[in-house]
Amino acid sequence: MQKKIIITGFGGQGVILAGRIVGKAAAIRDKLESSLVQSYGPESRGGACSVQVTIADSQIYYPYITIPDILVCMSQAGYDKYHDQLTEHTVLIVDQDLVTPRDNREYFAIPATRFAEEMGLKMMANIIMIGFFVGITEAVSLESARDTVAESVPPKTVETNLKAFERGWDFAQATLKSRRKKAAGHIGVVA
Amino acid sequence: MTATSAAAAAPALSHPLDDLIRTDRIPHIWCPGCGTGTVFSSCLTAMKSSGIDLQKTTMVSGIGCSGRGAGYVMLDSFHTTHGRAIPFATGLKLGNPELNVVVFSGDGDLFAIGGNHFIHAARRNIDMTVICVNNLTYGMTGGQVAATTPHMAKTTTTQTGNPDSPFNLPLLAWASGATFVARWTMLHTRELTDCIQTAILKSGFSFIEVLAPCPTNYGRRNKEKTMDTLNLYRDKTIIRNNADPADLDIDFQKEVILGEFVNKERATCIENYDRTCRIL
Amino acid sequence: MKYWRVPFDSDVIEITKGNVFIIDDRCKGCGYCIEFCPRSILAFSTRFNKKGYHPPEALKPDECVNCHYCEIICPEFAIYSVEADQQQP
Amino acid sequence: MNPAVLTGEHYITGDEACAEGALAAGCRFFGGYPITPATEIAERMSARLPQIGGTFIQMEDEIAAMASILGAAWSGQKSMTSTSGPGFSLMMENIGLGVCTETPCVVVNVQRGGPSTGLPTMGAQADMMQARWGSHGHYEIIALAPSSGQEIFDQTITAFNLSEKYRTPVLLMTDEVIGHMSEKVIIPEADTIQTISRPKPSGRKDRFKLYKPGKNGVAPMPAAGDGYNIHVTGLTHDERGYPVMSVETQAEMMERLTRKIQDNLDDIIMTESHMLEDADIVLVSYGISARTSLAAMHQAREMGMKVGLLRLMTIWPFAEAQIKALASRVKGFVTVEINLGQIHLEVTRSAGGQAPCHLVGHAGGTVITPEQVLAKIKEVL
Repeated sequence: MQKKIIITGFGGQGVILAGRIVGKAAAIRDKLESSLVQSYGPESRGGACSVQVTIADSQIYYPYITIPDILVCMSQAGYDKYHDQLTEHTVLIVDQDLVTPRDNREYFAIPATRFAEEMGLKMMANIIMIGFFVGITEAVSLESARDTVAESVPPKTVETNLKAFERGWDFAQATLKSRRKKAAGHIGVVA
Repeated sequence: MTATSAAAAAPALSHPLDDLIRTDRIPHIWCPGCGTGTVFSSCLTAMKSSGIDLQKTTMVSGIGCSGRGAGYVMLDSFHTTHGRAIPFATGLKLGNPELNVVVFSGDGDLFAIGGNHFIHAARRNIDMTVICVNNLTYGMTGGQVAATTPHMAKTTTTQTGNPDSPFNLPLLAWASGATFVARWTMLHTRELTDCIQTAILKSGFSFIEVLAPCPTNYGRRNKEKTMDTLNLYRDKTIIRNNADPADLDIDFQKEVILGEFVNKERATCIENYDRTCRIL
Repeated sequence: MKYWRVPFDSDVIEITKGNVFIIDDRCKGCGYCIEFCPRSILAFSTRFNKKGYHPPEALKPDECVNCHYCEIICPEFAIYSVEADQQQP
Repeated sequence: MNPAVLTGEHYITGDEACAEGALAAGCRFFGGYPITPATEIAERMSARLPQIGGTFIQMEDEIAAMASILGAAWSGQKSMTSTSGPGFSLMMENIGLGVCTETPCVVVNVQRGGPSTGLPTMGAQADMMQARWGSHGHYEIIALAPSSGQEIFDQTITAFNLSEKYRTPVLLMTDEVIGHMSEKVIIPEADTIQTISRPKPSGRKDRFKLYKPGKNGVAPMPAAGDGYNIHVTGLTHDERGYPVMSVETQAEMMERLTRKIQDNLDDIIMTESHMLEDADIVLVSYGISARTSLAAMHQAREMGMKVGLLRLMTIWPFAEAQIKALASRVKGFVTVEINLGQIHLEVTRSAGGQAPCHLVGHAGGTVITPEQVLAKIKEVL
């Protein structure tokens, strides 16, 4: 088993932290192997930023990803960069207010940044996205992800971050439910 | 060997400092008339008289004539790379704060190639005593212009005169945050010894500049015989403790101010580190 | 003899006596001890040491006051004095 | 629990693993200077050292950082610094002093693209020859090259152990990729971690000779303040440590410095063999490129090609004997490294013309892909 995950965005969104939480949840809590490599420009804020997380049940030799199994995009630039590397099997997840996919392939969308703003802290968009990502892909287990969020954020913000995580997770459940209905022939709202 | 007193014609003469020097390496390499030996002797006397634990006392030198000091002292001693005596000594001191650390080196070593290290050690107030033998030139390499060479002085790399101006070392030390700053000449041996003792016993970064002749490579090119230099030290210096560091330029056409200029209290690097960083 | 300073009570203070010792082979003949001896009791000798220098000798040994200045100005650890009633250890 | 050893499973970067390895090895002094991509080592050490009775200092430059760790080593501490290319260049002067004065310490170089300022945030493996010969004069040096976060932790401990055992600076040559890569790192129980400390002298202090070799060719080492009145100099010196400017003393000193490494190659050189038994083509690689090579090797095996990997964990002294032994029975070597041919030259030299040697190299800034290695394997088989 090997899952190759790329999370992209711009600096300051917490993309690297999101990747670390996913990788750590897999490696430490789910007892799998995981490697994380990142790329970033010289700027601390605003530049393109991406993190590549490989999760596997055996030793990972080469930590870089050319064809992702899961691509999470929190910026249009990030989407554009990896667009050509998507296959029909790639699960695409986007922040719907920041990314407009260019083709008709299926994807999962969440207004993560908008939710975060509603919750009063824009910088929690990454945690909402992790909740959504875990709900959609089950790349790491729910408990592992939640516990890793709790230990990865400042102690005073654990509660609000866990709420953010739940918000993303719940939105994933709603999304999947409506997809199942749709697949079963019902008419519903696709988020 | 000759004793001038018949009563004391003992076969083995023993200098009072012989217990602190590696006698098997004496005579040392310093030229006849070089002032470094006197400053070195003064430093050893001060170490002894200060009453500090000599087993816990180390001397660190850089490269150059006075940099050889470390090689003659019968203590733990380190002869490092050019300019790096102070950062090496910083590691020694921080690695074992019980050590008394004396840096004994020259003006070229401490203030040209090692200038950056000097100002930072002073800024941090590392508890060490830095003794700079200032002979106004690079003696070991044959007398090139130094960061301390007077304007218009002749050296092998400024044969028509030094176009640049020298550092005022006490001013630099004061501005960098040294808690003890003094200047003497090697002729003012008693004052120098007392001063080194004060500096060794004082916690914090202490700096003593000692003017010393380099007859071979500086005096010779600047028409200054060895005894001329010492006469300048005697006739053209004035002792003014607590003088304004800005007034301490060395110009023997006028008068050169000697004395203890700064003696203040400030938390040392280790004290500040313990207080700031060792919070569990 | 040039004095740097003359104490006001120089007439009355008791002056110690000293013996000067010279370690010939350490000397490099700079002459500092000779030049700056406050009693001017030293002079270059005529003998050569191993390195070919003329070490100093005490011309007027009885006039040594054991001030140690020769000892502390000497860059070579080549000369020192001890109090006259003390024997060299 | 020993607070210096964070026993447990961690998901941390290679740089962080390096700091933890140093602390587990007993390092209690770090003198450093910030530089991408090594800064995280200094940051971690600055936070951790004062908690466990150690000392961190950010010096004014890398020259001072290197000098300070030598000083700290002679104060009796295990000491370390970390840097990248430009800082590594500045440290060369005092690495030489460390070699000459037989001072144990560890220098970590998290390599980035060069020359000069190069590619600060992007990896390379192009300082390998600088590690060997960067300081002036002829000398022996020990350099290790880890390939993963776990191995950075383990090899940092090994680096300290070798430096203490052989009284010499040891270089840990990582790179930006593994320095910044996060992986699972398992830190064992403190009492299961083997650490070596420099042997202390015994016997009469006045007869002690600072550089008189002991059993393994290495002299015991006192600290300043121990009462041995040692003299340590970067000048050519005799067994007492006294400078002696003579051809004979130079030869004796060089013999001593060289022998202690050359006579202990089996103890110092570590390699890892993958499928070498029947290999026609042997990949030779280290650091991040060894992982690329391992991926390529498995792909090649799946395609029926007999490819093996010799992973160099010790770079210097070079695994010459291992290469030589393989050279007589393989069809070729392919060295994989992020430079334009450095260790490749050593492989070529060691193979002694018995097998053709090829390079999959890169100018730096990114890793070599398994596909590139595979292409070369197909080309030469």
